[in-house]
Amino acid sequence: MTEKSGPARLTLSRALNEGLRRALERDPKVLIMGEDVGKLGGVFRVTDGLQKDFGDTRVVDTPLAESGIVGTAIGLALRGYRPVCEIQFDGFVFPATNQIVNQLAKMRARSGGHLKLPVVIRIPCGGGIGAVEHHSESPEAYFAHTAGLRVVACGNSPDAYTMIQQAIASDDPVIFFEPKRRYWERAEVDTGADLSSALPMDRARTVMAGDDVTVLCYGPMVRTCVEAAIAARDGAGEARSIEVVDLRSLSPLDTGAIAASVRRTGRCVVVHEAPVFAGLGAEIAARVTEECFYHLEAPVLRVGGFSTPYPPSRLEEHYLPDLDRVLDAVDRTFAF
Amino acid sequence: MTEKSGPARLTLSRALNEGLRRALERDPKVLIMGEDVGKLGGVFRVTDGLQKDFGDTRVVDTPLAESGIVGTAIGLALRGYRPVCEIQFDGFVFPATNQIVNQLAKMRARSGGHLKLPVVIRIPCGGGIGAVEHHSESPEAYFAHTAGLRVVACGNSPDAYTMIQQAIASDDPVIFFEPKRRYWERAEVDTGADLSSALPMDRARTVMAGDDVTVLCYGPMVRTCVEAAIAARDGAGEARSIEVVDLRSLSPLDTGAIAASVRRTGRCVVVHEAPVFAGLGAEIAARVTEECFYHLEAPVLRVGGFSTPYPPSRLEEHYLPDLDRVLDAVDRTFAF
Amino acid sequence: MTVNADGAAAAAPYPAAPAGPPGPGREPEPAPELVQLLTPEGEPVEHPEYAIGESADEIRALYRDLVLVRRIDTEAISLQRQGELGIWASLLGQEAAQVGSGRALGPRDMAFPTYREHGVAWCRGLDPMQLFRLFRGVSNGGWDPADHNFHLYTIVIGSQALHATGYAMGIQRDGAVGNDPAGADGGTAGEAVIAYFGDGATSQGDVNEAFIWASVFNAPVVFFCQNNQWAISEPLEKQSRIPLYHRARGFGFPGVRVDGNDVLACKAVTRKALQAAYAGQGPTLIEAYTYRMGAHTTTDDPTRYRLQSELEAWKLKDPIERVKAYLVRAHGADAGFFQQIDREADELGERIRREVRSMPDPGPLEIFGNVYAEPHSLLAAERDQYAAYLDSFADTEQEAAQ
Amino acid sequence: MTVNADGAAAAAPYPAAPAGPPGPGREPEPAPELVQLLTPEGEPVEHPEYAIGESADEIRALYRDLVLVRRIDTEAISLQRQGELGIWASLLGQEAAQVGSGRALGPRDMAFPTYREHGVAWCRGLDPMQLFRLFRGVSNGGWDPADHNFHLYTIVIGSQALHATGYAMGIQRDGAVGNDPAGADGGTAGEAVIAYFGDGATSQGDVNEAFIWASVFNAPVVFFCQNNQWAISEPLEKQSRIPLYHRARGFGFPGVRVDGNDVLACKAVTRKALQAAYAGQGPTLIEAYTYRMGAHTTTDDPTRYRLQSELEAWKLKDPIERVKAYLVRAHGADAGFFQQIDREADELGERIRREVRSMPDPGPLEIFGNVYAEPHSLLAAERDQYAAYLDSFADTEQEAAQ
Ligand SMILES: Cc1ncc(C[n+]2csc(CCOP(=O)(O)OP(=O)(O)O)c2C)c(N)n1
Ligand SMILES: Cc1ncc(C[n+]2csc(CCOP(=O)(O)OP(=O)(O)O)c2C)c(N)n1
Ligand SMILES: [Mg+2]
Ligand SMILES: [Mg+2]
Repeated sequence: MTEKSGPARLTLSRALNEGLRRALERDPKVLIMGEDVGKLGGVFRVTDGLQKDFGDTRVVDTPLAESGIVGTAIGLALRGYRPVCEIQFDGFVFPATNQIVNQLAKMRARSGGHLKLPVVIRIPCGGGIGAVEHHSESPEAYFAHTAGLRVVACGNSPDAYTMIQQAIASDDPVIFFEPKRRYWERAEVDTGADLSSALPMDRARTVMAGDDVTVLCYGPMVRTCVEAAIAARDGAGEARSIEVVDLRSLSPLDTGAIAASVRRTGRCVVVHEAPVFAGLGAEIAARVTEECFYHLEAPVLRVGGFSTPYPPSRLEEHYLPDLDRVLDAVDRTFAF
Repeated sequence: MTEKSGPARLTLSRALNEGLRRALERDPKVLIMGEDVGKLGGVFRVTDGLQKDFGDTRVVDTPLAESGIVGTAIGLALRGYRPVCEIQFDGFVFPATNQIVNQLAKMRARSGGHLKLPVVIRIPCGGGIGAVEHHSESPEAYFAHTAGLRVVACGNSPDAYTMIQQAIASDDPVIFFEPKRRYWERAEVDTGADLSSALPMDRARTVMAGDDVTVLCYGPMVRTCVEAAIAARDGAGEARSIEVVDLRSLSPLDTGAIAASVRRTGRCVVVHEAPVFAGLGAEIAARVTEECFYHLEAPVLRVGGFSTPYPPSRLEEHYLPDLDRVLDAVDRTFAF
Repeated sequence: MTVNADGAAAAAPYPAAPAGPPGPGREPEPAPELVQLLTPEGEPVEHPEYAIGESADEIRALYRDLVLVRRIDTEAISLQRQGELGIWASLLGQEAAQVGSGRALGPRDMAFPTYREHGVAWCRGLDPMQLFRLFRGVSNGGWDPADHNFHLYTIVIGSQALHATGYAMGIQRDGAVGNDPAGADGGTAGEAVIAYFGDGATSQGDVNEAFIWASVFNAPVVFFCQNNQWAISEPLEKQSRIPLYHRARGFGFPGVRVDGNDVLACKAVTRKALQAAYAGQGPTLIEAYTYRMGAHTTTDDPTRYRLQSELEAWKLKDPIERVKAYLVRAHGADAGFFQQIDREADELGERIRREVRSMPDPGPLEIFGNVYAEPHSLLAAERDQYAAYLDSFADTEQEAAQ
Repeated sequence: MTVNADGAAAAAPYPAAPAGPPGPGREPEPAPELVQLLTPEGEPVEHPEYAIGESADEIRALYRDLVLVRRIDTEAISLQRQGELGIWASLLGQEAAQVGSGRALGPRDMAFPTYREHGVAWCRGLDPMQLFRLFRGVSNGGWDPADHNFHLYTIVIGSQALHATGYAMGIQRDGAVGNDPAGADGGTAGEAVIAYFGDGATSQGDVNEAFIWASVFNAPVVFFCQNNQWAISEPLEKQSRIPLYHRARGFGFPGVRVDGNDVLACKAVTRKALQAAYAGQGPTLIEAYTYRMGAHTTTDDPTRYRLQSELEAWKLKDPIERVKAYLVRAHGADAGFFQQIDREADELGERIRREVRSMPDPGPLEIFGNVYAEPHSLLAAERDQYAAYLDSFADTEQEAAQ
């Protein structure tokens, strides 16, 4: 048991750590497993101190093999455990694809509903930290396209704290994306608040209200888009009122909330770091267009990565959507 | 050398076989590798007789491991070979995801252009043959979202014959989808025709001209959509003139051809077997909407699989888009 | 593959590495050893570590299992030919490996099959109808693994080896290992897992990762590899140049090769490996050396890749015949006993044919069932849309009918 | 991990399996054998199979390599601290394993490194600047592997083992194996591949699949595992409960453990394995038993997970000191020689600092370069759009300037 609970300004990494701690305390079946999650506390320190407090049968340093991590987590789940797997970096989830896509996602359906697979796969994602290749990927679209999974992304400390607990409490497999370049950003988290009163994990949240255009984003791009909205409001040029919606749930999408906003504003921009081509933004754009066809003043525009591998870090500022590229897209929706 | 060349009515499987044979004849660096591709000729007989004629160092039965198949193919390509890998069924490509997404797709860029990776990965895809689980998947969106790959799908025998040769001749890695339920369908193939005069692999083809609505499709759905178009033209209800475009190239898309058709018809339906959610249809819909916003009379509608695992075969007729579901979507684009 | 006339498969020269002469530092492979308790002729064999421990009744029961699971297989093949099943993966020739290992399991042990373990399913008490639902295309599984401690079939080769290992790690966390096999309960208080896979599967990364996990965590799991000599059209040499049970040496746990056509040896070897697992001694790899006497599945054509003579040689090692001979000779089983089993098989066959033929198709909206444990907005919307779409036809038909 | 004071790592008690007493049929592991030709004190060691074959000049050259690659490493660490590099993976402690194996390679042999093989890169003739481009974030690689037969760095653990094996299969197809090492050319007419990976990597499915492929096809590949005892924070026991070189036994090819801090032993063992490969005898696994004396990378903090005393014990086995001692004692190397090498190292360090600091950033449109070998409509469009977008700022800036 941690002593203190109540409001505190926590980094996103720390908020996850506290959320994991609560989950470990609450349910002895919760396990944490992955590479370097024990003494090291993970390369981002998200699991810092947990092995010390909960022991090495509950916080498990595994052999170096992602398929093994997810595959054995499935087995543990079948035995009644609730494993939370850490994939060290986004690019290293791919060796586990078969276990995630063919096994984890489909096993409940295969069993005709007899089995449940409460496995959480935590993936630090996205760029912006000056890392080498394979450490800055945004693979959410692969999993969003995979039926049987839930896919969520937290964008700030309070969501990190509650959503990781909600993900662990869910009886469905959850791919949980953590915006790695936001790990060190602080925000107020009320660790005393009742989890049951929190916004459900599959609901979007309007983080900034506005009237002229809806900007949809998630994970690391939430802050970028809020900054863009502030600049658009307060900046030198023509003032625009941007509504920023943090999707939080990538599969399923909170279509109701999205459509309600776009119907009101008549314009929509989707922002993510992953390549635009066949990215999640495509789904959002297609769906928004279907649902809001007569309300749209312009096509839904997408801002995201290029159809190239993630570039070396000295070029990543060009690859990653930033305030300017978001505002450029916003401007273009007005030019239609 | 095969003796006969010239026009013949070939099954799609046979057309691929002839195309592979030409490629093996033309370039001693071309290799075929996979599970059961040798004496058995593959479970769909696509490589039938090739090991007998070209020997077991060029047509290689591999150990049972897809990551190994693609990983060693990359090594062979680095040594100057042009491997053509067979993945026995769509669902079995997932163990190879890391080698495809992290290695094959990125290696040329990683090398700054010094390396080329002329590897073809053949994947029989889609449902409709009454198979058990994992044998009816349509994983194209995963690869289309992966920069560095080319993704194509053939829909009929003549395309199968030329496109497999074009894919092998390409210096880029190509994911080559084969519509398994069309393997036994016959069409005229001119095996004497000059490859260089064939339509390039990255170009779409209008397979049926029409004025009222554009239906975009690929692989196994081409025939379904043509049948729908014929029914719409000749059927009992209101006659509709449907233009059916076989995309052939899924990444990159032949955006020019697509947009030209939609601008003319003002309506568009995309059809594929894969789940609609975050499927390739989303990209197409988003892009078409961006490019043709003022021409669209209705949102681009998508027909495809549900957000469920592929169902057991006794239900697949409900899961797979058929003539009625295509026409239903066409009707809905007119109801807007 | 050469097979000696006396059926001693283990003594058959093992295919050498494709290379030339052994180089410096190449260790010669020791002659493979094969645990056998009954010869193909039904003669009991002495073995230093294993012995036939079964009573006459127990052996009769095993014989019954062998005959009945073969009958399930035969019926399935003909039902597939009649179009009642979409496909079938025959276990013909592998009955002893499956019944021997299946009957070695304790009630609390958990089995993770591939797609061919109909004999294990039988031993665990799963109604064969459940299997037919899968192969007919009515379900992708659908039984509750907890009902008989028999997991769902896994079709993607090798994936279940990791599930089994993870499950075994759960057993460890539940404190259900480490019971003393020399103690009062004979080690039966422990729990263990058995993971089935084929010779081809040993090439998958997942199976090797399972070996690593099981070894590092010392998990109570028995890896039971049915080496039926073929992975569809590929002979064993395409997967390994040494005997498969040697693989375990590379991972630091014991490997043993057993005559997979000898139900008593399979049972004894599995039992011992399970007891080691119960007692906290970790994993064992068992290679059951057997033969796939039929096609890979009903869609396969083995004449394209293997010689009839190979099959003929293996027929002499039939897993059922040797038990029959032994029962007659050692336990005086008479024609009446065998007739009774055959009658039971006929009854089973009759029930299978009847029930498979009358098996209803699932309703279309079942596609949307059981994907998620908790409400899912997108799926609910898709379901409603599709239901409305189906209803629109009903309307049309009604209209047409009116 | 216990390390004896005499530095005989091989004699250190190997961590036992996490389980209790060995069960029935558990084979006890043989005492690990370690090939060593120079003790940590620089005394030559007799070995039945391997001998020091190098001339004094050759050993001086190896000494020079060791010192210079360590200097590259030291400079890189401080450049990273100064913000000139994004990250660096130090090879400190692993110089002998890398230089020994790297210098054993023939010019036509192909090396597939991980991300830590700066010493091998040096031996192959790659300009260290190429590595710095990667770790600075200017490139994800960018050199032409054909220039020095040194493939690009691979960051995803284990993936390159399969590439190496495939490349070796290509060598077979080119007819470049099977040359007689006892022949006139001493086997040098052959070609082979060396695949580098770490102890942690042995747990990846891909590495095990590479073992299978190499074994089944008898491919000319040497698997060179630098067991530096740690995979980031995880000690070897998290990957294996038996010595890693035993892994090869499970796949049917030889495994050998060498003192990874002994450059002469590493060279001799690698040379022999290469020659076996040239001669068509297939793969070998070499486990170079060594120690990562630094942090995993510059972002790592090893004090969180390992004891200083362990590092101190390994310092006594420094790969450079023993060669120095041997050169002095056996070959009369004098202060002048060592000073000259140090001067060379200083010059190298100076050049590195200068060139790294002045390394220009790539232009933004390079993002779009070299993704595809053939024209790609989407990429061309994205490139043009982004170029126009960048131009729009130029316009704005110009306007503002006007
Ligand atoms: C990952 C994967 N790749 C390919 C297949 C196709 N396939 C089904 S069975 C089989 C051969 C399996 O051989 P083995 O493991 O020896 O088992 P057996 O069928 O002989 O019982 C193959 C290649 C598959 N099911 N899964
Ligand atoms: C597939 C994959 N998973 C995880 C990582 C993150 N990672 C980088 S290095 C490393 C440890 C590697 O250990 P080892 O193989 O012993 O090599 P060493 O770093 O000690 O040289 C890990 C886990 C990775 N690069 N690739
Ligand atoms: Mg088999
Ligand atoms: Mg290491």
